[in-house]
Amino acid sequence: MTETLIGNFPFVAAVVLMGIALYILIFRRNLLKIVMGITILSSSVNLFLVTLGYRAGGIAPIYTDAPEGPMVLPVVQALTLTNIVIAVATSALILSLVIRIYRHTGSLDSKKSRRMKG
Amino acid sequence: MSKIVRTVANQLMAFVLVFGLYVIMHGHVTPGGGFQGGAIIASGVVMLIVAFGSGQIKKFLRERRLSLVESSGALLFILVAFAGIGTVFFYNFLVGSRIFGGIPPTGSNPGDVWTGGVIPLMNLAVGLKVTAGLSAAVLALALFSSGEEMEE
Amino acid sequence: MTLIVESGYEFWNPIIWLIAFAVVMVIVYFFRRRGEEKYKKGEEQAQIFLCGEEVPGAEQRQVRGGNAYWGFFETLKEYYDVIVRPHTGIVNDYVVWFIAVVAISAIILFVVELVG
Amino acid sequence: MATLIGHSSILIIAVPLLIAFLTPLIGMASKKARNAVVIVGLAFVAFLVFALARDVILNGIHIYTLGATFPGLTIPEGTMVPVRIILEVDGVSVFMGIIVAIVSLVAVIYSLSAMKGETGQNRFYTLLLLMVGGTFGMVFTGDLFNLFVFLEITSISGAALIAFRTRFADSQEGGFKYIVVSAIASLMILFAIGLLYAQYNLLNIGALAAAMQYTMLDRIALVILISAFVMKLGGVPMHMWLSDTYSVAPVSITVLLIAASQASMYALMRICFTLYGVTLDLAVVGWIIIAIGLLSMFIGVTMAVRQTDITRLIAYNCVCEAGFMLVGLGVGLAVLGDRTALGTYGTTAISGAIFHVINHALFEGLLFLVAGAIFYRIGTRDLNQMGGLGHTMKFTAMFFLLGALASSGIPPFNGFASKILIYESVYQFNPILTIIGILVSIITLAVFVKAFFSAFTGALLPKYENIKEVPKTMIAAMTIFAVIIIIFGLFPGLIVDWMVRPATDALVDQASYINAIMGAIP
Repeated sequence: MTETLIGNFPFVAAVVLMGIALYILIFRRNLLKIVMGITILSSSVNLFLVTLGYRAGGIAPIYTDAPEGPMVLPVVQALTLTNIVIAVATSALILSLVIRIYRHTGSLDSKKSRRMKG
Repeated sequence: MSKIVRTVANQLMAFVLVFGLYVIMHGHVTPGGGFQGGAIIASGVVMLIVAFGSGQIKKFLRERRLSLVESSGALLFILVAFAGIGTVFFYNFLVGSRIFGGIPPTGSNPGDVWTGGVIPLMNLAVGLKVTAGLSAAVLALALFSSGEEMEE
Repeated sequence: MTLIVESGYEFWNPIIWLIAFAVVMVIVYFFRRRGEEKYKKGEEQAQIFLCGEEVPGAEQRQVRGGNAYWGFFETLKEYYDVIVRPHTGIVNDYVVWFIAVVAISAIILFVVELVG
Repeated sequence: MATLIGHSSILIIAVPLLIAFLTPLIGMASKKARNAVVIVGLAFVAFLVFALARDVILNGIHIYTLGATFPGLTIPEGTMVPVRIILEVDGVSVFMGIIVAIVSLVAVIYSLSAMKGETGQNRFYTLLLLMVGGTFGMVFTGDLFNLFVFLEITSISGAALIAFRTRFADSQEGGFKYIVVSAIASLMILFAIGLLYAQYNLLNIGALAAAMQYTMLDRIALVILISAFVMKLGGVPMHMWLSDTYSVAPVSITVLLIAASQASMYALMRICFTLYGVTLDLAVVGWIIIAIGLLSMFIGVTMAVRQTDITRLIAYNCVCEAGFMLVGLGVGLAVLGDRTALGTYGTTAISGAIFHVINHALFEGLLFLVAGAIFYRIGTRDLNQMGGLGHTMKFTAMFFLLGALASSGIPPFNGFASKILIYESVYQFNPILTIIGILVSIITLAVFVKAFFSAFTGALLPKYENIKEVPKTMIAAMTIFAVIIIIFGLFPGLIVDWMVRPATDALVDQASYINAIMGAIP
């Protein structure tokens, strides 16, 4: 039991992070905290992806100082990097929008920034 | 910030730039690449903003220049991709040629930069774009929070 | 030329529909021509008549969009009370709905798997 | 010409991106040159899309492997599975491509005068072209991760465009809601892609479909993927962001957002029909989609009736129309395993849904452009403030009427042609669905009667006496949509035979999609 838990610890961590992120996104009304929630969600997905890429006994695909042996195809690492780049763009955009909303409404509460409803 | 901080930030910026460029140009042989190197340089810009204040930095990091660099980085990337269209889009046409055309050696070696074909060029393009883009974003956010606007 | 949409049940051809429409319009025109021809433009018979009262201006006369279908909304008041309440406009609630749909459809899928 | 068509699938994605990064450089020199380059570039892309469509319908699936030594090399020597990014264009993809091509061209023509007074137009066109390239990428790619990347490109540029007019507070709020919802949807999609990669070590849709086992993890991935894409296309109960964002974006962007939503609809079709295919619990998943569709139809249209904001009213109508497509697709999916039912009414339901996708983009696009024209002239979207605009804005009123009639499914316009396909096929599956559909169509007409009545009819209000017709380029943009609506309405048979049937056959035919990637491997 403990061994499987330790072996699967990164997956557990990813799920816990996702839970935290969804908790924030549901219950926190502060717009900045929503941005944090999205960033944490993104990190949890990144952690999940990187964990998938672990191959026991594989060698990192870097030719410099590489020992002999089978190299790992770095697909998930590429996916993770792409997702990090996208997450940076997303959070920069959301932050600028939050600042503009703050300028217009003078509040960071998502309950207050609902001109449109119904 | 105090004079000490400003002086140190000034001196450190040179090292940040060198390290960022190193990460960009060695992206195909060591961990790193265009985005990572660009982010390092942009973090140097953040350091300058913290030390000198966004109003001071705005004077020499003009938005027009930044967007010019950003566009040309993206343009370089996509043009390199287009250059392979004689065979297939994104085709690595530089492999085996004089420029970046070496075959990477296996085994224990210090790393050969002169390999990778178009990948170093693309790293350079991405590095330019990310440097300019992230600096502009950070600068815009800093200006926003101090109540100024970036000029259009 | 296949101008017909087959639905496997019936068919739909707008050309036939247009021909039928044109025939109906001809008949309508025929009836219309038999009517009175006294109407003249620009005279007082083209004006609005409100029991001799003074006609209000355009601003007051216009029926606004918000007032349309008053009876419809009055009849369906209970339905609309229920249906408008979830449209809160708060971004957190949108996330709740997404997670709810994921959860409900996952439960349906697994229940069907266990039963079937 | 043959080489051009051979490379056309990547050119359609890459040329908008290339122009996107050229526009800031050209725009610094001359505004007119920039506008000309954007329009010529998109016209060239539209030409390529039509050439590719002809080629795909005549010669079958078009494969393009990025970075390989020749485009058809999907599986390089020494590997058993496709490793590179592969674009796979079949009948459905190219059908969606045609929609994006038409819509993007119209959006740019409309923007020329609609966005004239705004600052930062260089950035506007860059973002617009990025969004067009992203949408093209979403419909052409054959790779799940690539789909995610293009989805994100579309979402980020879309959110920036929604919030483009920074002086409006509600635009900022709409952009915020859009990017939050999109970011969550696409991160969950990436999580689902990770679940699939964990089991099969594959990302290519065709290769994954060949290996699909439908295990427990696959079910979780399926649920997440369906929910996320339904959220992106605005199905009830995840539709609230749609009315908030469509109503506040510049209308030329709203039209593109419709195209992006339809690209999500395409992704949903791909996931259900091609990626999972017959391994699904067809009836259950089909009924889940039908249920979402029914809710979307009913709640969408009843919410639309009570709106007093004209763009919001049309946005809720979009939700309702998306419901029609979901019902058609759900019925087609529910009978996918049953050859006889699929032959008698299943394919017709799918055809109706696919035909409705393009009709939806056309008439909702036209309605939004009209709403934008009204806003351009009188500066408000509130129906309570309007009245008698038909006296001065005659063309606009005509276009609104045309779009409204087409949307309500009044013959002889195009909405009727696709709705009758859905009604009659769905009737044989379950008559109640058709009855609800016709009821919803009637309420849709009521919605537009209200909007038309309060905006265009009545006496001319004194405050709008000096309102003129909108500029010629905006009229031209609306005319393009109107002409296509009339053509589609008058000759639905030709459109169904030439475009919709090939798309339906390609969607149902999972085996040839897999074979195009995997070669002759059984």
